[in-house]
Amino acid sequence: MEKRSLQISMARARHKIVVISERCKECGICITVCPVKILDKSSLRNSRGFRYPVASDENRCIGCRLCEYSCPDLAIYIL
Amino acid sequence: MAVAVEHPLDKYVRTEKLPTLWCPGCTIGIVMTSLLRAIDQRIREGLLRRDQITFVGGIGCSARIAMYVRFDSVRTAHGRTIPLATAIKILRPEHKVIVVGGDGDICAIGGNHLLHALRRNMDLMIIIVNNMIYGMTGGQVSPTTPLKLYTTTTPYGNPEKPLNIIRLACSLGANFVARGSATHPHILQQIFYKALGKRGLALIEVLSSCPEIFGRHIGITDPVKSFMTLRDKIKVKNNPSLDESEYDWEKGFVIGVYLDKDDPGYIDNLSLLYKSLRGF
Amino acid sequence: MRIDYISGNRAIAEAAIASGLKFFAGYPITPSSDIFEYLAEELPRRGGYVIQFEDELASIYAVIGASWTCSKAMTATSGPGFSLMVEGISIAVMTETPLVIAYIMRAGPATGVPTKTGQYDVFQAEYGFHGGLPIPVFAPSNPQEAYDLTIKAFNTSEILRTPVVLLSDASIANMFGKVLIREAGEIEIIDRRSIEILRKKGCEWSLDDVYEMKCVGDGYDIYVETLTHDEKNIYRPTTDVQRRLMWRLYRKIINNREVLFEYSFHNYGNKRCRNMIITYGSTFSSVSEAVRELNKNEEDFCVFKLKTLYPINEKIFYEKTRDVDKIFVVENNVGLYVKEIRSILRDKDVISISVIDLEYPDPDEIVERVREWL
Amino acid sequence: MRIEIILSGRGGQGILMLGRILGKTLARYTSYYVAGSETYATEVRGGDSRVDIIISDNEDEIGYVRARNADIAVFMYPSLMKNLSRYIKRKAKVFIDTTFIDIDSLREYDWTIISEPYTQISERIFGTSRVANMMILGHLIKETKIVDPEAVERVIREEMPSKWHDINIRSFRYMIDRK
Repeated sequence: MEKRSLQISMARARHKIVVISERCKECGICITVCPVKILDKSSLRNSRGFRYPVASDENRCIGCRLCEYSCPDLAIYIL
Repeated sequence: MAVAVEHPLDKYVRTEKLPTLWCPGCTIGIVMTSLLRAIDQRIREGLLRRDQITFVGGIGCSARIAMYVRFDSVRTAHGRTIPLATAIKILRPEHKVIVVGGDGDICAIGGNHLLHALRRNMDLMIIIVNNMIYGMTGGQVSPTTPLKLYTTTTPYGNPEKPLNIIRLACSLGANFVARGSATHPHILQQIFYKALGKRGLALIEVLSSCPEIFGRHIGITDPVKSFMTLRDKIKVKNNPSLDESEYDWEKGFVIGVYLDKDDPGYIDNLSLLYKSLRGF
Repeated sequence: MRIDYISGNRAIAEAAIASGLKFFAGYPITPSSDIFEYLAEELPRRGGYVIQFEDELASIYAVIGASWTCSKAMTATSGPGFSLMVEGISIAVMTETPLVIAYIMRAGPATGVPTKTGQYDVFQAEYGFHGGLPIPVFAPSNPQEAYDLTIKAFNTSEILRTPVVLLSDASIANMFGKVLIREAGEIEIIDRRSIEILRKKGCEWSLDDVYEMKCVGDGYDIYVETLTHDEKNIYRPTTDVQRRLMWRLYRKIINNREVLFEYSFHNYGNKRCRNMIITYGSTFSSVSEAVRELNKNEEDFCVFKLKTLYPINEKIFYEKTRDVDKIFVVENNVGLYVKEIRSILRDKDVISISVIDLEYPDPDEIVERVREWL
Repeated sequence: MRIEIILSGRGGQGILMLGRILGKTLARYTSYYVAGSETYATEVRGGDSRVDIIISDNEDEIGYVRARNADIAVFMYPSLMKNLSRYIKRKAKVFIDTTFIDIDSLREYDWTIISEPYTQISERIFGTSRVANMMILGHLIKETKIVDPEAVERVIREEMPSKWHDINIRSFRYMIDRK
């Protein structure tokens, strides 16, 4: 089971989650809307004190772009 | 960390003005990016030229969209966007002139201008970002604030019935009337895409969540909760009827395109009239 | 060049067309409407646009919008309408938008006597809007001056990127006169695109504080900022930037006072000028008759007629009044502009003669009132 | 030299048009300085209307655009006559439309009165009262010779729509040509 999911992730590795951390305001909308729940607040803060999102397992990203579309601050996008 | 990152929409944004002044979790930014995606789509399809887009914004949080987009953009006084945009459209008819403002800006102080732009079927795209409150000035009642709600200027509850913008616009002769929601960015982008191709007046009311101000009044200040509260009230319909446009915070809101026709716009009528006069 | 016999309002409309007017937005109000009506007939035939908006607020903002497409734009109104426009004028001051407002005064306050005259609004024209930065105000006293000053108003607004008020009144609106109409080729017509040319070749204007204007559709992604902004057009809410901006906008006008200040001096054959009457607008008509009467008794009166109410060239005031004993300021109001003059001529006896009259002030009344002081 | 003219009547009689045609002729076809003023009531028809025209060879003499000592006057209606009489010179040439003004009421004035029932004649000859104003203009020019009648005809052609040229010029010519 674990092996198969890894294979799928590998096949979808073309989705790269890019976070422009300095633009983030830590609203958390991206984390909530993500259907596969792979985003979480980082432990680090940007220069304005906001904890921007990081992907716990980028390989699981399905490329739906809901995070990108729902971000009010142009701080996250999918490559 | 010194990697130069570029958002795909950065080419349409005055990035030097970022970050925006909007509060964390304010969804006006989603409205802006949905609009930019729709514009980008039209530009890529060769249906729109980026040097022929003009934004006009007034005063208020959502009017700041005009401040952040990298097109010709004109800021003006509170409520006075529509006449200014009208003049630009008359003199630059090839331009897509987009008016962005909030419910207070366009429906309250600028209400008379809205009325007459609708009557004229003026060739503008008017985007009303409706957060149901005066955000920038600190939470006063707006024409779209739900009945009975506490605001700083209705401390005993709002005694006024809110304005149904969709009903107003449909009754006065606009070519395209739609309601969208910032919580549904894909649908919003589709609506904007359609509206950008219209002649005559295209009016889009966009419901948006305001966690800091409206949220404080309804007791939900968490950005995510605020977003989800609004999202739960939205029903998506393909071609909703006017009766379904009912504007009621308790009952929720139907989003979709309420009116889509192709009557001649003001510019069509004007140029027809002037052509016979001038011979060109 | 042609000669015509036209009213003050018609002269303004003719001059606006000669100046290259492209867009007129307005709301009907007596006694300014015939400017609107004449332009509505003429301008569309010449490629321009004339639109009636829902109110004066819409009109002034439409004019601002039109101006940002680099088209020459104007509106015409009267006191109550101007009161609605003042918000927009302040926006135009901040955004440095060239536009011309023909302000045809009528008797107020409130709705007063709509068809009759008065000079009650001189301060509203000059200072009526928020922000405390006065704009050029020209005041014609007959149709020929209305024609010439309208052209000057357009050139000024374009060169200095500022709103300009052309302050006329109901009497001049219906005053007829022989007017020498010079067409576009015969007069110097300047637009904002020639500022850079003017700057290079050198001219009488002081252009250091005027920035080049790019318009909607020019391909520069312009941004029109109504907030306090620095030299790069970026919003900066700091005292330092506010100071620099305020002084620049103020200097832009005041440093051009020598070019902007227009007047005429009438000594009626008298060599000396012991007594001087200062006046402006339609009241000049009555004053000229009063002075003829006064001079019959060898009273030695001359008239200093102001055609520019702001900015004033103080030097000319000092020069003209050096040997004058008594200065009378005659106006058709309770004595307003006299305050401006008193602030310049602090060591002179400046007497206010206010004659409130719905028509041209009666020359006999002026004579009588002036004689009380002799 | 300063010549002052007062024209007065009631709305609809064409007093303003009379003033504009005369003013334009003087402005365009003489070297005089000309200025004038119009006063009329808010209502289009029936209210009092008054035009003052000042002519001079010296620009500084024009100054006041109201007649105070008129050399020439026209009254097509009696309503303003009493009020304006103090601005009319003794022996001034005053043209009276006796259709509306009782000639006996003029006894108190020391004027050189020239009178005709202009409106009646206009109705009889041209089938309309609307050109009575041009008839008076013709009479005024015949009696005062302040401007060449040819010039007036040119201005009528320049200023009026072409369908009105013929009747107005004929009406204007009527008093001039009458023996």
